[in-house]
Amino acid sequence: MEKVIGQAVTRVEDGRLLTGQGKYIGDIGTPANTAHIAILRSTYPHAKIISIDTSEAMNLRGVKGIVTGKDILPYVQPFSVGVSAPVKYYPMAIDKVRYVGEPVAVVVAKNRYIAEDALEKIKVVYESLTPIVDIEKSLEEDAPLLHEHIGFNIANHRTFHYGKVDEAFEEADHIIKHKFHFPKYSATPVETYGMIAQYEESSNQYTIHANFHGPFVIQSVMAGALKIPSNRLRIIVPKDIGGSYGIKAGTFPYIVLCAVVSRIVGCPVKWIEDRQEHLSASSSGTDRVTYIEAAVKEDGKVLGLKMKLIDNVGAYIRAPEPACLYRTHANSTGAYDIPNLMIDAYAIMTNKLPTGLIRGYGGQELYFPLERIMQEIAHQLQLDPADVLRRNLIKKEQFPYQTASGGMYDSGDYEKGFELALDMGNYKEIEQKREDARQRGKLFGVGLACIVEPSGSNMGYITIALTPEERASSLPKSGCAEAATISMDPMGCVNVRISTTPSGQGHETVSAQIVSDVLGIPREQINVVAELDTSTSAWSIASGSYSSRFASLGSSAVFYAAHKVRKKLIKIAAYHLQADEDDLTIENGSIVSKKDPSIKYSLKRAAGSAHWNPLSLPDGMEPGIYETYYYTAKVAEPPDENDLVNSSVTYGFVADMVTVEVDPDTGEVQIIDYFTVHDAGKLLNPLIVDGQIYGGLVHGLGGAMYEELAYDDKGQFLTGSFMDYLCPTAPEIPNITIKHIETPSPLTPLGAKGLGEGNTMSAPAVIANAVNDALKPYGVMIDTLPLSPNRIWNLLNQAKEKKGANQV
Amino acid sequence: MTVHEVEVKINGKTYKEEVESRMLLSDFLRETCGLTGTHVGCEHGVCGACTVIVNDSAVRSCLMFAVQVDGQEMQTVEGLAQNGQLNPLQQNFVECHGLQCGFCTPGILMSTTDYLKKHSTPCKKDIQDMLSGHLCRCTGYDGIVKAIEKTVEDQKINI
Amino acid sequence: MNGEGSLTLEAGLQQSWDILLDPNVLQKCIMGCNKLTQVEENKYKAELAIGIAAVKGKYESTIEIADIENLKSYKLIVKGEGGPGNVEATGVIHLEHQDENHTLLSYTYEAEVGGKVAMVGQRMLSGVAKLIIQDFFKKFGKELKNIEKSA
Amino acid sequence: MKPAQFDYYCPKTVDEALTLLEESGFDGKIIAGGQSLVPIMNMRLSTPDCLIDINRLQDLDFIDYEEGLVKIGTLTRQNRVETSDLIRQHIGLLSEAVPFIGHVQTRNRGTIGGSLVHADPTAEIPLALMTMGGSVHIASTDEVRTVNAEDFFVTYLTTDVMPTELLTEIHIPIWEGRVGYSFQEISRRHGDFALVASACQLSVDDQNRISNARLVLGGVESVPLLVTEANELLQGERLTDSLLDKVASIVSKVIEPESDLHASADYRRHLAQSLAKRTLQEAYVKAGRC
Repeated sequence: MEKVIGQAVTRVEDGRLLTGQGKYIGDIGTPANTAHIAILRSTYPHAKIISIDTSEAMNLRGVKGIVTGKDILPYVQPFSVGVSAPVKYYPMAIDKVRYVGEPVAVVVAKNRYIAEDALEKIKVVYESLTPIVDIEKSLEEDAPLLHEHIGFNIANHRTFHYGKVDEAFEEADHIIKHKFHFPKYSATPVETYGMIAQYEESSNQYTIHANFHGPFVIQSVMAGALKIPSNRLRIIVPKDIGGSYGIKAGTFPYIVLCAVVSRIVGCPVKWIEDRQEHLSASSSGTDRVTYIEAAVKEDGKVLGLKMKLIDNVGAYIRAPEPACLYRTHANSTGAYDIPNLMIDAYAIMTNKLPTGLIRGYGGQELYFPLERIMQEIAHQLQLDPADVLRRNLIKKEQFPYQTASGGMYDSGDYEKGFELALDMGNYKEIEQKREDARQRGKLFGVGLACIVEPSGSNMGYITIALTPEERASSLPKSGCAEAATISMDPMGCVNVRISTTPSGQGHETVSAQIVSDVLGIPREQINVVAELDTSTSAWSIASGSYSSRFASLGSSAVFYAAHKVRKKLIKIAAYHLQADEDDLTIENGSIVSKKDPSIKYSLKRAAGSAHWNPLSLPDGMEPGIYETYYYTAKVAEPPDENDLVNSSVTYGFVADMVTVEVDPDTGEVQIIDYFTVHDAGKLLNPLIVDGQIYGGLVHGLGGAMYEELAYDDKGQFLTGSFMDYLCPTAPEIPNITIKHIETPSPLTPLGAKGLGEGNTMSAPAVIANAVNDALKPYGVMIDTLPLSPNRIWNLLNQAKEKKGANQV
Repeated sequence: MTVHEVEVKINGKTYKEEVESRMLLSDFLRETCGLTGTHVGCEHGVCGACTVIVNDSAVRSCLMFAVQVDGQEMQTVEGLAQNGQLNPLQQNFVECHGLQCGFCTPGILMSTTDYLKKHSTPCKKDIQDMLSGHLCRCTGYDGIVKAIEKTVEDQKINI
Repeated sequence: MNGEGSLTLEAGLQQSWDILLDPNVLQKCIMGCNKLTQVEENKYKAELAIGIAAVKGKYESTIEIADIENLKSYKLIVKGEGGPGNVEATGVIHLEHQDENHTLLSYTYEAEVGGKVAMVGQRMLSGVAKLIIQDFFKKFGKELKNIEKSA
Repeated sequence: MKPAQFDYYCPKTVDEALTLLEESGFDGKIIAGGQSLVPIMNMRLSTPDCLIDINRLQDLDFIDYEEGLVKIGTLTRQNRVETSDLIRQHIGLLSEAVPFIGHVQTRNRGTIGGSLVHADPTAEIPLALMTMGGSVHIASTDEVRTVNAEDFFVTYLTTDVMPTELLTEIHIPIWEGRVGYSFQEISRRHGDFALVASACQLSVDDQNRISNARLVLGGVESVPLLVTEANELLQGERLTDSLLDKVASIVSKVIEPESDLHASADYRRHLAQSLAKRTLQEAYVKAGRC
């Protein structure tokens, strides 16, 4: 049978999804008597709650109950979070609201329409307080405080010194520095959050169906908040999730909220978040201010970097934050050989929506300043940006490469990837294109970026938020465990159970490919079950769908679980055939002798004996065929006492070249071509791989050009609909050309690395570089996003005015 | 509260139901008729996930009230495959990887079905323009455009 | 959002001043003000239906007149809570004698709108706010003229 | 996001609709395509007590040609307007404007009358009507009155149509002679509300002198803005660069744009000038080719 790993096979998920038979959270059945929830939300960014009057609302026909913050207090405690600042985060405001959209009361009613009728009848009296939304102003001494008992707005602060930073800066010919701001944006899956929550008093158990996709370490955070033993919180994830891109990891406060409401009102409840709620009050990416300084030699070689990172985690720091600061910690120096590094990292709180996972998490915030400063080095030293990147890229022979901050880059050939990107974009001919555009009255620009794409997070990285001393006093955290279970029934049919809670990445398909190859049976005979049930599935704290961990970790768990099954089947056959196990292999549904193919034993028979005739099994072998494998990568160690941490398992590489044209009259940017080269190790399914890349790239393009969760300076939220929160649509997509190189990872059994987030990380930087290059004649500096025509026009206008003033 | 009787033919089957004036067509399809293939993504007409065909016209079911389809004919995603066989458009979505999470897909299929009926040879730009009424956050639209282009090509060959 | 404006009232200073502080006139001039009841000196409760065309929200509001400098200026503070969100607007109104029958009224305002209206209506918000405020003074000018006529 | 309660009526004739409107007074609201109304109802920014659905009034769905005039029924769907040969041939500016409205799927349902009565300050159909010098018929139980575009738009989302009235038809004059037009807008993405839109229609004599010009801007005021001063200036002139610059400076003087998240007042002012020039130029070139 032909091997299917690495083939562009079509997906097993598609049939149901194309015929309306997907089973998303909104489609699954509800228990009898399920009521519907609507949530009253704060219209103030910062205010005291003086009173809440629900009497009129309670009188509406069909309303079953109304729950306020004070009502939930007996049943919950604040969510735990991995920083030492004692932030009290509850799933609903108790006595104070801290962002527009924060839950203030929950109505439970016969249906959503009536529940919303009741919302209008609830009267809340607020006393408004001064809001703070600006990242840097939140650090000022007289800044309004979100959490008065803490005394400041800083949730986390750590400083790291790696190598000899001071020496590097003394040695440098130039110090090139700038301040950058990466905006708050989101991922807006087309399916919003949704859940069904039911409390059973007799067993003190909460059962939740929700489109939450991990990390399942949050399950214990939720159980802790609910003040119950963790096995009394059963979370069931439906097999289909309508996209997430990280954002749905943020469902967890609502899971706790709905759970408690079900308990208080005494019936199962269902809540499907609406789009306004999603935009204003779900979760979002983290906005960041970065001060970056590069110590540079005359030839563009970077000797050292200093970065001050200030992350805005919104009104409450909540798990997994401050992870945005640290997810990319090991790859802080990107694709470059920079041994000296200083990082001053802050997570601060302001009156905005709390943040969390999002595709690229931390990567776009890191690479925007890093890749912008690399271009700026070239501009200031009057070097070709491509040469500056070449001079700094890690060389092939340096792998495995240890980064300044403790990362262990497993494999790569960055120069080859970068040169391929330059060839694809015909970089040498770029000046001609610039001239052609000039003839048409347009400004042409080219942008370059090289980034490292980390995947498979080491669960220990988040503890870098604590000092080595603080870490020493608690259980060390490491690893990236993922589990898979494979069973074979008496007829030889296979069920595969995964705990990677996919939201469109085709895990069912790829799992079937892997199992098909290992067990030598057609993938059509393999049934993959993607539903996760924390009471019955094999899972770990790291389980779930995030940090592109399926290709590196999920697939490895499936691979090894399949090998356990394979081994057992061969053992059974060897016993019956009186053959040597090593001589046997599996081919086309049979266990066959390699030496003499006439000696064989059918798979079905082997499986049959495990179920029907356990007494015929070799001595000591358990009956049945049901194997679980827990996989973790050995390289995911806890941070050491010097704060060195390998924050991810595998590290892929992306090289981008982008060309743009800017209309100098209107400031409109048109992306002409986007060339991208990926090295994600061995590709498991090229069809799915390219799909992931396109999607991630367009999300990155959205961040570069359109998407922003905007607040005014008083903390009012301004982008509460898809009329103002602008996601890219089909006409906004430029020509995209993808190419791959494959340097297999030595760490994973299949040689695969994660992917799908790379261009989400790189696109904001490379597009900004291209636009900045186009505007170079005007001497402007792009240091924030998105690149709206108004922003570009302002920059051009200011430059023209400055020029005019100089001439005068 | 006013309640109205609605009789509507969906995918060839007649549904007779009572609805409140304000019930959105999208909720009617999902909750009352059990046709959960039609998805709801924004309820203000931008994302396109809820697009269905009403009287030979692809429209947003979140921007219509159920009471308005009384006496009309509709198609939803459940009506595309016949006898368990994907139709050519659906098949091309499989082959071109035109879907990932699949949540936006039913709306896109319905828009495209209506559009290709009225425009037999659209170019890539036409297809992109038609798709601008749909948000997909997974695919970057590449597989979707390819699937539709392939369907157009296949149709040309068949003619 | 903030802005400013001015207009000439066709009445003397004293009369303009008196009428500006007359709650009946206030009620007539504030867009969508159905009911105005005094709760204490210079403080009123009002039901406002603010908005434009079909886009209207009902707000339970307080209207307060503060910082009164007789015949010169005062501050009008409107705070409302309703289904679509909350509104807080502060206007400072100055009167200046021109001649016996003419008074110059100038104003500055700051308005904050929160909740749904701000979340989805930012595109038209500042324009509509300006319109509502201009409408107030236009009506006020008209009201003054009517009183003048009937006097 | 679910709408508040309302009563629903579905009249079968125009008379029945008008009677219902009169009976419901200020509480009634007409729903045509609903592509602007239903979103704001779902958000509960609009909570009418009573909806009168005119979608069954097939008499109001037509495109007719009459001497010097194209008449369009209020219920005519935007996609029908977009694809109508009659409209393309006689009042092509409208054909050029409609594809900018939303998306195919919303134009399938949205109506020409609905767009006019909703009167979004950036909307395309109001801009086109104003540019071509059209008028509308407004009916009540008492009378049918005709209102010119110049008098129709009152302010944001507000027109001359009273709560008890119904807009029934749109009349657009067919310009004689060598006519050119242009419709352009700048928006963040395909189908978004325009930051600024500009439409221009003009005719030239056989010496290429402008005999009649109407330049209208959207998104810079509460209603579509007819730049009368510019139109007067253009009268009898050949279009030159210096004339274009004069028009631009008139535009800058007469508009008072607002700022929002996507565009500042200054940027809008700049775009208005640029687009005014661009549309004027394109319309002039087109007219010259006739």
